[in-house]
Amino acid sequence: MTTHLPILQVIIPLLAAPFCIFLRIPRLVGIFAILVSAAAFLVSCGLLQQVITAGTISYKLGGWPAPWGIEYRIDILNVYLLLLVSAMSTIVLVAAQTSIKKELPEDRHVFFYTSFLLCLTGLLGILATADAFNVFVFLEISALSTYTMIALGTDRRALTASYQYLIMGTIGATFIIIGVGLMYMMTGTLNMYDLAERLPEVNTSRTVLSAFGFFIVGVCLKLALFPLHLWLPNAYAFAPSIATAFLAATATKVAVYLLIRLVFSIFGIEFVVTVLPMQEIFMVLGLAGIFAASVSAIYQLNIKRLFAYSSVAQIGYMILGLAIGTKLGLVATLVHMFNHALMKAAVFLAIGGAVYRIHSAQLIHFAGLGRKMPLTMAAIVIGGLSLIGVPLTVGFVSKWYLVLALLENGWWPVAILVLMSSLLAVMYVWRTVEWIYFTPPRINIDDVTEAPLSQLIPIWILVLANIYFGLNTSLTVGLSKMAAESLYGIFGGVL
Amino acid sequence: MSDLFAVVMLSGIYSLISASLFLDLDAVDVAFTEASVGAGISTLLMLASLKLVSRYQKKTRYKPILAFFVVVTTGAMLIYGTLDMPHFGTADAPVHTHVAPRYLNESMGEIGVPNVVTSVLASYRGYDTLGETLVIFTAGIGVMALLMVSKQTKQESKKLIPADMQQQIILRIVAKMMIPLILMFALYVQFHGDYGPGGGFQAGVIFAAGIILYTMLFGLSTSQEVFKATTIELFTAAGVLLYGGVGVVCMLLGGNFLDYDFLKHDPVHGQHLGILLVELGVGITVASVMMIIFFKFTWRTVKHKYKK
Amino acid sequence: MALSAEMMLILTMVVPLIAVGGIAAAHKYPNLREAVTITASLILIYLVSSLYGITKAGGVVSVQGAELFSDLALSFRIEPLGMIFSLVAGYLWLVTTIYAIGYMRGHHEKNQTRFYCCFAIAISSAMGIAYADNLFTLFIFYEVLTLSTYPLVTHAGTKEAKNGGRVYLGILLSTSVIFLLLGIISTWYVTGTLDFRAGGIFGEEHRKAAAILLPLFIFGIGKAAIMPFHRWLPSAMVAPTPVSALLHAVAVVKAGVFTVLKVCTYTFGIDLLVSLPTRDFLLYLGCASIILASLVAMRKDNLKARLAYSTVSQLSYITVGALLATGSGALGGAMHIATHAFGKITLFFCAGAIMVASHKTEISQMKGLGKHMPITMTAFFIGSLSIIGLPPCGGTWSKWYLMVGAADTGKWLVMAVLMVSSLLNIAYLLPIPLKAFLSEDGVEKDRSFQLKEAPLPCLIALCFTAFGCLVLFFYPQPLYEIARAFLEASGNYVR
Amino acid sequence: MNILGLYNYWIVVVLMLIGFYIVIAHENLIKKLVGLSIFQTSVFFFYISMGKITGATAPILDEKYELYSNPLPHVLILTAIVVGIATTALGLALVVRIQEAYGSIEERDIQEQDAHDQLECQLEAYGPSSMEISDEQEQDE
Amino acid sequence: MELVLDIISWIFLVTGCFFCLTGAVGLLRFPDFFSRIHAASITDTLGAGLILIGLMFQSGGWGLVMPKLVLILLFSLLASTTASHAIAKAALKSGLKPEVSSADEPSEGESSSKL
Repeated sequence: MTTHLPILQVIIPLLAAPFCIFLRIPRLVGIFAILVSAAAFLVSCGLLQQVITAGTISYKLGGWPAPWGIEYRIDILNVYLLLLVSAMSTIVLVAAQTSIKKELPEDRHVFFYTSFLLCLTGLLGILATADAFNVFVFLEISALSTYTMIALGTDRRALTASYQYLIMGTIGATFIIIGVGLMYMMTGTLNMYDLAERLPEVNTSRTVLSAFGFFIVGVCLKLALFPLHLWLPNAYAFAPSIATAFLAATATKVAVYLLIRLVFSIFGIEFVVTVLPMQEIFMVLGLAGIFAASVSAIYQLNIKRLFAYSSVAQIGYMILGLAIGTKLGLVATLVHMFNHALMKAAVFLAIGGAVYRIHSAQLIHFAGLGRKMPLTMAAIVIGGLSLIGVPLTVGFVSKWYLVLALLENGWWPVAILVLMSSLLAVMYVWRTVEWIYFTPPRINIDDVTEAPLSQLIPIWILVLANIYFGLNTSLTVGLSKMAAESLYGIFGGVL
Repeated sequence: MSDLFAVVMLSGIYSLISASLFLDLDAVDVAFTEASVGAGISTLLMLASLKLVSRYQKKTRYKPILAFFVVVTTGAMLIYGTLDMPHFGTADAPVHTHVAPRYLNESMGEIGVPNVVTSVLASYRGYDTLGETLVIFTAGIGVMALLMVSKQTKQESKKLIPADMQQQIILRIVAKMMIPLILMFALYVQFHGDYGPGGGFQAGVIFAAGIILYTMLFGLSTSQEVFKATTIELFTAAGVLLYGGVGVVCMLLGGNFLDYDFLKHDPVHGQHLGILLVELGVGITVASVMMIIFFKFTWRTVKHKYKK
Repeated sequence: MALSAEMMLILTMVVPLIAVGGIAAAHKYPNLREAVTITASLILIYLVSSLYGITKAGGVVSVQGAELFSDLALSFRIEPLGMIFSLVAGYLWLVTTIYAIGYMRGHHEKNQTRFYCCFAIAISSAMGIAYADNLFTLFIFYEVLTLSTYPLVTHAGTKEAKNGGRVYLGILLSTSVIFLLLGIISTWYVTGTLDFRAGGIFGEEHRKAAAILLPLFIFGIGKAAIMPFHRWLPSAMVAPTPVSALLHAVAVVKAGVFTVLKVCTYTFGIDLLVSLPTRDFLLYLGCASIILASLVAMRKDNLKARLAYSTVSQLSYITVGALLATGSGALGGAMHIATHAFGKITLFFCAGAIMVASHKTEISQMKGLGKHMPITMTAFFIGSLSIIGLPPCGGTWSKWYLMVGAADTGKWLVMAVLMVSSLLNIAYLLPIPLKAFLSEDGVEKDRSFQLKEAPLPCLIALCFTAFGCLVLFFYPQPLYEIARAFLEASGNYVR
Repeated sequence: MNILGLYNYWIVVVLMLIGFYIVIAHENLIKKLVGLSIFQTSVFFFYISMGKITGATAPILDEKYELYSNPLPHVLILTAIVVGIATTALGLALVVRIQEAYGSIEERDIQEQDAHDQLECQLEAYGPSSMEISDEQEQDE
Repeated sequence: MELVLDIISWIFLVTGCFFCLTGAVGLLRFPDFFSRIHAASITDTLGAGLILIGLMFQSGGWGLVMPKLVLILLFSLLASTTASHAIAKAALKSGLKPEVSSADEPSEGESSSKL
């Protein structure tokens, strides 16, 4: 049974999603979804165990060997993210039981859970596969289910947000498929590792260059890197809080994984660094993203949009880590991916809890909630502190490694800019803290009580994880270091 | 081009012409799918949605400069990319030398299906097709979630008999003759996929087209007696489960996921059975999803009529 | 009790946190809540003094904490300078609590529970800073102190309080994140270790790096309020008086200068410091801030603002002492921490008492107040004497050694500055008590109700701290002993 | 370097640009979807023309022929067509819902109505009187 | 025998193409919607029919291809005629009147084709 773990990881949610349609009763579907996601989490733990003991696992789908059939190849990097995505989906699903009651009409709950499971399948599928075209198919599955989940939001602007995301997402996916086509044309194969062997001979040709260009633009569109991030704020702001929490924690991370896989496993860091000035481009775009998004986050009225812009800024940090191009830079990116998922899931779930009670995500309606919902608001504050990078929280760890990597690479002015950008984070987090604690209530919140227990537990699991992984970084940093070794091992990295 | 009706019809013609062009490029399966899906269903869905949306586009000034700039840069990148490409139709391009020869040479021995595209589609890269069925299922779920219609609108609309379709005598008689043939042709395409162009997708779409023709002519409520929306929803899920189930059965019998060799004692027979079942799963899903999408769009028009 | 020294050290930090729990639990019964705080402070005093007894007897107490990062750990060690700071913080916590009870009741402030909780957290983080054994642990508690004092500054919740809080947090966080964190990470990158070691961790080969890092550290420690980054101190005057007392005398400011002294002696090392080119520039910047702050203080009519600017100048005394890089300079600085604490806290208690009793805040209104508030005014007189550095109060010794230190290095400009600033101190401090006692007019006519002394708890606290100033002058031996032990520990010769 | 052999890719590029232009420039939501499908169809042409060998026949194994075109691009494109129709179907459902919610499917009208909602909640947040007291508040559209 | 079949199929194919051509020209030149729909349906029925018959001769022998072509012929005749009928009926219902010999009564000519 254990030999089938890689495919079980994706098949369990894949077959569970259509099965939800048979179950019909919303409550039953909800619990079924949690069980499925928990099973996926257990499988990824099993995979972690196997990969650590036996190294990279390869699974031939349909029994056909690699370049002909589709192959699943799981190494440290995949398992690290599989663990993250399945854990996040389990926690968010636990909070979903009560949260979507207030945000979705009763008859749409079954479809919401089905779309959620399909999105989970898509993300897990992208993470596990080693076939370039298979990535496109599962990318499309996760994208379509994301459009549905966003469009289920209560506000009418959710529809336009979902439509805009559909257009930009499809353009991104089509760019990716053009990239895959160009690579296929020059090498004749679709398997990532086969590509990695055959690309060096042809990588001087202009077709491979434009293939790399298209792939990068497609992935950056999915990643919401700075100039291509226009769809993210609206999509996260008007989607149901549960969808926002799940997407913020996982969707962009999977896109970053794709970028890492492309830059390090398929094209190799030498090609990326020498042929195109990718280091400078990523560094400039990352910094621009950080500053522009943080500044616009300060002026937001809707609290979800505020933290959505902060997500765009945090992605800028990850891209900056990649731009450094050294092993430590990659470790900084991987650590920040894990940490950012924790932070954002905690904050958005807490906001979901508040929206559950006051039915609005406007910042001014949060005034004075500090006294009425102490635990939920404390979660937002701690999440905010973690975003800033205050010691004892997870954010500090990723900021520490990022600055260390920057210094090691001699980019000390960039290090100063990164530290100054965390000041912008201070401004927009403290704006929320001022509204929540130090301003008298704008709407009557006398009868508002604490968020329901079924939401408080996941929120506080995430908050405690935020602090625990801030103190004991053996899991996150350990795994990231091993992943970085494995990625650099293949190509004897620049360092 | 302010009349959207013309835009939709032209896009239908565009798909038809591209289907014929695919045929010329030896891509028979793709031509069949493009004709049935591109020209058929997508034009149909656009016309159905046009019924709900204002038909004439307001003459608004659009912003050409930004668009022009972005398009030109992408075009430049593309043209730049095409310079080193292997020439059109050359036999020694890497694409034909690395992975493809094995499909052409060994597929007869390993899978025994003359149509290599079906063998690659269902067996070598069977997992891609499972993913693709899931994409169709996701789209179905999305449309179902977005265009929900409450129970009571369904009850009220039963009393509503579509007046305009009553006197279309000629159409109804011809349709009565045509629909059974369409459905039979769909089944033919479904099971003929191994030997000639055809397969799950095309069959599903043709089957759905037949049913949609019936619904359009004889009214939604009459066709609901035959194809109740709730059962069709179950069928969308059944197709994907069938496909996945075949894969799981292969796992239980000892092979990897979707490895049909283990289905029967003799691997080639196993492949045949596997491909047959898998194509059936795809056919069911595609047919039921297309039907459900059309039903949801028509429910919306009924809902509007009922509200007025 | 059979508590081992290590246990006591941990307890000093844990006891205030337990007190926080107790205060939060007892928020419905004010008396029980106050009792919890007082018992906690008594326990803390007992712990600190017993630790003092052990270290005086030559025992080395050190605790290796949790392994946070790859090889960075939370580790604590008691060394003499830390002992001074924790003694000051411990004793003054008790006194300030007593004073706060009187003040808060007299002024019937709202949400007092939050006040006491944040106060206790601040004290625990102060203990953490005192005993930190490496820059990393110190930075963590430094940030916790900033965050825990923010709610105290914006206690009133009015617009001014919020603006004050913004400036307070903005400057403190920005200096600590941009300069201090960058400095710490760069030291970690350059030297590979962050521990406080006698003679400093920067060897000769890191001279150039040390030269760059010195200004980073000095400007980074925003709490030491060097001139360009002193704005947060006057803007924090918006807070109630016990908080200003905490800020100025007990925790925040003391933490700042304590860190400056520790960094200069233990990270850079006195002998390396002498030869650093950037040291002179910082030295003259310190002198400039002494003079400028005193001049501004003279112009301020509001009593609390004047005291705030006087603190800015007094702090620069200690920074200058540290940067003089001679034995007696550091000795003077260490002693000045204690003497300035007692002196300044007395002045603030008097200011608070005047405010509670007579609702007067401007100095010009305080003519002839001495007749009605004799005890407060005499305590004010003693406090100002200690700040100025005249014989009957402790300030003389520390200023004396600072003067000797300046003489040792032969920098006559620094000596001149010390002289002139003492004169300026006289100019802006002495007139207040003299006017209060000697001039007649201005008090009876416009006061309708009968002027009375401040509430009893405030008076007790006042007298205790005033008495403390006198004790420090007549019996400075223990303070002198610890300061000398600090010099030996930090590996310099003592003249 | 006889570049004439590359004419098929240029047709693909022209089609791609047309589709891309429609998606970006036109304001009508349905037209955007049509542009998107044209953009995707051009990708299909790109893949299929990649797999064609002059003088070869369709990849259906038969004794009479030996030279066959490459079947792999055909499989990939079958998937891509289905993905395209799935996206179009979902897009059309969204367009129908947008028409019901906003009463129009022109991007310009939708943006005006959104800006109007944004202004409302801004007034509610800071109130007309206190508009100038709080720090400057430009729209972030 | 081969030659005879080829010649006959060629004759059919050429006439079929000729009809398609006339249909296309008719489609462009005719002033009114209903006459244009008539021209279009010519290409559908006659043109396609003749080409199909020509192909039958090409198919060679009574194998599998011949019945398929016959079926296609039947279906296309059935379907295309119904389609043009449906379009004409829909146009009539939506208020488009055919242009009746505008030569003698110029007055009521406004109803002519607008589409």
